[in-house]
Amino acid sequence: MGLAFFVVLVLITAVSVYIFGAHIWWPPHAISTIGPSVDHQFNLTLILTGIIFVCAQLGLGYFAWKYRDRKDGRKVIYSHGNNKLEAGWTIAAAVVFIGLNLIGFQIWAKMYFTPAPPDALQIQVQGQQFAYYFRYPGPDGKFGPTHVEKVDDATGNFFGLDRDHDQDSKDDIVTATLGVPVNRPVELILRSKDVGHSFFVRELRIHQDLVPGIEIPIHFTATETGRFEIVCTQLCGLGHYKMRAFLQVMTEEDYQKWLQSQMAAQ
Amino acid sequence: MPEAHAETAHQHHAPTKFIWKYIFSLDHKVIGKQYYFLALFSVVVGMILSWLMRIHLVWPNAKLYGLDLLSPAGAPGGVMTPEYYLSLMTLHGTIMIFFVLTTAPQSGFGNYFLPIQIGAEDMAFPRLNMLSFWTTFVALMVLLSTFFVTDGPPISGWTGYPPLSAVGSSAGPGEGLGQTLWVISIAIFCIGSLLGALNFIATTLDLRTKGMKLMRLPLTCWAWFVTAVLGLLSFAVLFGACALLLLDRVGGTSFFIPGGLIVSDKIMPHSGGSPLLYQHLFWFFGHPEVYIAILPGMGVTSHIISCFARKPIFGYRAMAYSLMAIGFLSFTVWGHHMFLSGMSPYSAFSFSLFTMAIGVPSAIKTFNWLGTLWGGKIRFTSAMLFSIGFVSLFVTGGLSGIFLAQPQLDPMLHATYFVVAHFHMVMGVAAIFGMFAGTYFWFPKMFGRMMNETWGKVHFWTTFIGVYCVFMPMHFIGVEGAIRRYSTWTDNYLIPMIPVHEFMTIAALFTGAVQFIFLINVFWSMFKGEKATDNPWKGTSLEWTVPSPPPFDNFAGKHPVVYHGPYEYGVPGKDKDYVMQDSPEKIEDDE
Amino acid sequence: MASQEATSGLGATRESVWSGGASPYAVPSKKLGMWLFIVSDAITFSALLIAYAFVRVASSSWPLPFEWPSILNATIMTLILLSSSLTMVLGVRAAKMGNRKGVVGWLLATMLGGVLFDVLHLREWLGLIDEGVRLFKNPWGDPQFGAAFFSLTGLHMTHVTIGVVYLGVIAWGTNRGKYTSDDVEVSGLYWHFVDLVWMFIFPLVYLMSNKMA
Amino acid sequence: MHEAADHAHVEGSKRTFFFVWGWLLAITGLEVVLAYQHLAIKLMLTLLMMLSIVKATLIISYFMHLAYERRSLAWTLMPALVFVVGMMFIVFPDSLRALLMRAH
Ligand code: HEA
Ligand code: HEA
Ligand code: CUA
Ligand SMILES: [Cu+2]
Repeated sequence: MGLAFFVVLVLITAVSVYIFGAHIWWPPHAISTIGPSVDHQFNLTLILTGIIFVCAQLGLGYFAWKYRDRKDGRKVIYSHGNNKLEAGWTIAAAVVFIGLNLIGFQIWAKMYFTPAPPDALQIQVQGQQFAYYFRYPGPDGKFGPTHVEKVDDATGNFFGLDRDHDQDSKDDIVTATLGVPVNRPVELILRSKDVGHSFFVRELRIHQDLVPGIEIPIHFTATETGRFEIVCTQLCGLGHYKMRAFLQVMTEEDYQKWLQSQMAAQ
Repeated sequence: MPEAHAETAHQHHAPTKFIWKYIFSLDHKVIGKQYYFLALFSVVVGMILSWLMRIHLVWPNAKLYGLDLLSPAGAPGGVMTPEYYLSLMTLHGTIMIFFVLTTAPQSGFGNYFLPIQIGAEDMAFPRLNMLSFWTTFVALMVLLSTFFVTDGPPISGWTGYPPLSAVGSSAGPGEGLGQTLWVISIAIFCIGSLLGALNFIATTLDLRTKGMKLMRLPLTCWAWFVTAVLGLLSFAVLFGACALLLLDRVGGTSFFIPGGLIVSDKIMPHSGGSPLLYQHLFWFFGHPEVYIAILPGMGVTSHIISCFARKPIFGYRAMAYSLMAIGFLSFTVWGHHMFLSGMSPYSAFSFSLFTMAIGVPSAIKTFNWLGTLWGGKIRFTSAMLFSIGFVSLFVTGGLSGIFLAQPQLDPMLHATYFVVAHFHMVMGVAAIFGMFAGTYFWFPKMFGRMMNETWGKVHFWTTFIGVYCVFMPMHFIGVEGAIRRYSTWTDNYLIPMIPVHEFMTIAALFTGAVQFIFLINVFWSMFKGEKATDNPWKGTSLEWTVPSPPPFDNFAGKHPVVYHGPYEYGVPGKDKDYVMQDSPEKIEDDE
Repeated sequence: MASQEATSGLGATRESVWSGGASPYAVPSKKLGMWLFIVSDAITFSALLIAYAFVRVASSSWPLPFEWPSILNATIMTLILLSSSLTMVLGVRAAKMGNRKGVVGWLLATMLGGVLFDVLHLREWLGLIDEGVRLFKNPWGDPQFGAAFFSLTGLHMTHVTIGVVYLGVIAWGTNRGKYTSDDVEVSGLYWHFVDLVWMFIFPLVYLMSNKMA
Repeated sequence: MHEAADHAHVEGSKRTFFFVWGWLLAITGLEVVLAYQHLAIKLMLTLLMMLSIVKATLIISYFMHLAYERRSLAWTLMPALVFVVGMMFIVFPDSLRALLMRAH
């Protein structure tokens, strides 16, 4: 029975380590400036916990095997513990865990403590059951005010703009795809129309809930062009699973063209 | 022998009428079994729900004959709708967390064995004890009734986040009466748990028999005690949260609902609240709750590993203190569920540090379990197998917590199957393994008969391998970004993962099926098992000094006196390899 | 019964107090149980108070509607509740002295205080409802005001009402010799706790919302 | 069970109780007076809460007898309560966010 334990634990450990090590399933290539540092922290954590995982599982299996009762009259080691040893691994664990976290905090600080650079492109993101809409301020660089009572999905007024009266709203562009230029800082202002949603783009390593009632800013700079999925990760009702949109990262030129075409379509 | 209490001066003779003996019994042993069977019933329901979920995930168009009878709207013609998936998921999570993991390990085994292990004849408040069970029972009935109301069970998950859970039926199916009943059920459950918790605390503090110093308590008792403290302090907050959520739903208040929401084209008549407030209150309870689920399992595991390694637990004091440390820290970390919720990013800092700190007492426990096995003479009974399995699963699940605890990694992992994998490893199986271990270990005491060991071992190996097959792959696809709470996979990058889901579904069906080995073993052994002796495992704690099953007042009017710690196995220079706690013989090196 | 033996361990050393066989606190388990209940109930109230503070901090138009008569009314309610705590202690004292009549008398006085409190409170509620205050709106400002006001004072009023019934049962049982002084004392703990909670609700809900001249 | 046996421990004299009651009434009066001073809201809140904590301490110590019990009882209950209630204050940065980041 002890041997069986050892074998099973070795197998489980080996398979898990192999699958993680061989990157059979792996996060997609990161396309934001913050991405590589997140990946680095992830790998560091994976290696550290991986070592602990292997040692603990194999140790467990090995002990189960080695110290099985062989009915040979061997005496057990009568020990109530060893304070030095226990203090040792307590301190080791504390240093490893806390240290790991302190190393990583600067990434978090970069994501959330430092505000977006002043020249960042501002875009509003609205989540609603079960779609995203994006609003660009237009040439005047200003978002017009929103009016709850004007919101009407049927006419495409998702944000509740009053284009007839509000000067700032006149040139606002509302789209269903998030188009951004590459290599330019972007600040998203996240809001929700009804219940909680979330904004997650795997490739950006950016993930933030859309909270009803408040507007949450996040910022990123994409470093590669391409089309990426935005998914909703906050349970928002029966269509949660199909709530998604696309992020289109474009060259500056393409972006301007795209913006023009969207403006024309308003 | 002094009794530090007035209420256990209840009848010193057992009631004879069926209703008082088995239904409204005041005997902690009967109540313990009632809780145990309540949990067993719930876990079977929860498991069947998980089957349905797994089936829907990979075969969304599968026709399940008969399901439409249970739920004509949720499964028209036997084919589950996507929203019915969410209903199943909500009830699966709620049942498993509240009615399985908060009942059996604590209120079930705890009720049965805490008084016996500390040498008392009953809990401190038998009447309250009965009340807590029946309160819990009512809560379960209210929860299950959501299956039969017209709009079905709620779809907002076991966390029930508003505004989805607060704005009523316009937010989606199940958000009408179903969600209201859910809130009521949880509020009732809180009351039952609070009463139970204060009973456990008073019992542990007041009713220890002579010589049962705190540092001689079996680690199971320590675990139940710390768990009860967590329950007392955290369920009170959940109760408040439920009360406010209920008011938001039926009273028109807006504690958790901000202004200007438009749900299903209707402007909501609310303003001024914040969903974040609910999340704080919920997780203030929610995180201690997950330790409520696991601590009793840790206690049982320690108890059993020492017994079957035939040597003292390694570092008894460290084990007791680390339980307390985990309990204390569990109130300082709840924000790790909210890193990306819009919470102040500065709070995330402190929550994260404390969360990592919980790894330290957990590491102590893990190493001390290994230290206990080291140099032992391990007997592989079913109980021991499940305990060793517990350690393996706890390490696997705990280590994924180290990823999630870092806010900088949370953007990759939050709300993915990595989280689902994490909590099923620690809670869905490690804690359940604690219950299995407890069952195989204490069954002889509770029912006076042995369980079948061969089938126990078959059950262990199939379950152990099965759950690794179900939940290990969730880590892999989680890292790649598989989102939880999705009923179907329509995103481009999720579709290629479907084969993995198929594998997990098959593994889940298999693992679920082998649980029937366990269930049959339990019920068969109850009536047909081999008769058990008083001390079949050669254990040292007080439950092994009384007959199997114990008489009505446990010690037949006598009061044991305790001379030793609970884990005196393999004592050198003795003819038997263990010294019972109530044995007056001297041991060198005794604490 | 043996219960005196447990409580007589007063002079014992710390070691023996905690080493089993007696209550380490030298109080009956019931009393410990009530204390534990109070701790958890206090946490429920705290959660509600925190929720109130949360929505108030998040609000930019919190009304300050209470005129002097309302404040006076609440002050009188406070005085009544405090005085009922005094009669309660005297009741417990009488119980300890074995004065059964005294217990019943003091408990009835306490209950009277509780009823008076409820009556004044309900009158105030009705007045506010008349003025158009609801759980979801009020004439003065942020609708959360009514929500916070009614839920906090409502939960407290429920506690007072339960307390009155509880004390009634204890008084009745004491009169018939069913209950001991311990039971009276335990019920007293509950009553004082209800009083104590009001010591926070009064300043937070009333005084902090008074209309300044 | 026997009432006569209880005589042994009647702690706290009537005088003490009346005295405490008097103080409680006085502090209540002080609070009301305070509420009508034109103070900054934060200062007002702090003062009122400090007075309330004094009142609570009086009630707990004398009316609820905690001062007469073994110290260990207070040490068991109060740190837990204070700790848990203290932890809840972490929610306030977020209520400020609800105010300052309100969607419009
Ligand atoms: C029994 C239940 C249980 C237990 C014990 C734990 C234990 C832990 N949990 Fe888990 N958790 C849940 C149940 C549980 N959790 C649930 C149910 C959820 C999801 C809820 C939902 O959203 O629905 C969740 C979610 C969850 C999250 C939120 C994820 C997200 O939504 O984004 C986080 C984040 O920090 C987290 C962290 C941790 C940590 C750090 C531990 C730690 O306690 C783990 C400690 C253990 C170890 C670290 C392993 C053993 C140690 C060693 C082997 C020694 C190592 C030695 C050296 C370093 C020298 N958990
Ligand atoms: C105790 C907790 C517990 C347990 C045991 C389980 C068991 C299982 N769970 Fe679940 N699960 C949760 C708690 C649990 N779960 C929670 C909290 C959620 C989140 C809900 C939400 O998002 O809101 C969740 C969500 C969840 C999901 C994700 C849903 C989603 O996000 O879309 C999935 C998907 O596969 C799943 C599957 C399973 C499977 C296949 C099993 C099992 O079939 C595995 C096999 C079963 C066993 C090994 C246990 C058998 C036990 C016994 C027979 C009894 C023993 C009893 C005694 C001794 C008294 N569960
Ligand atoms: Cu929107 Cu999920
Ligand atoms: Cu947690």
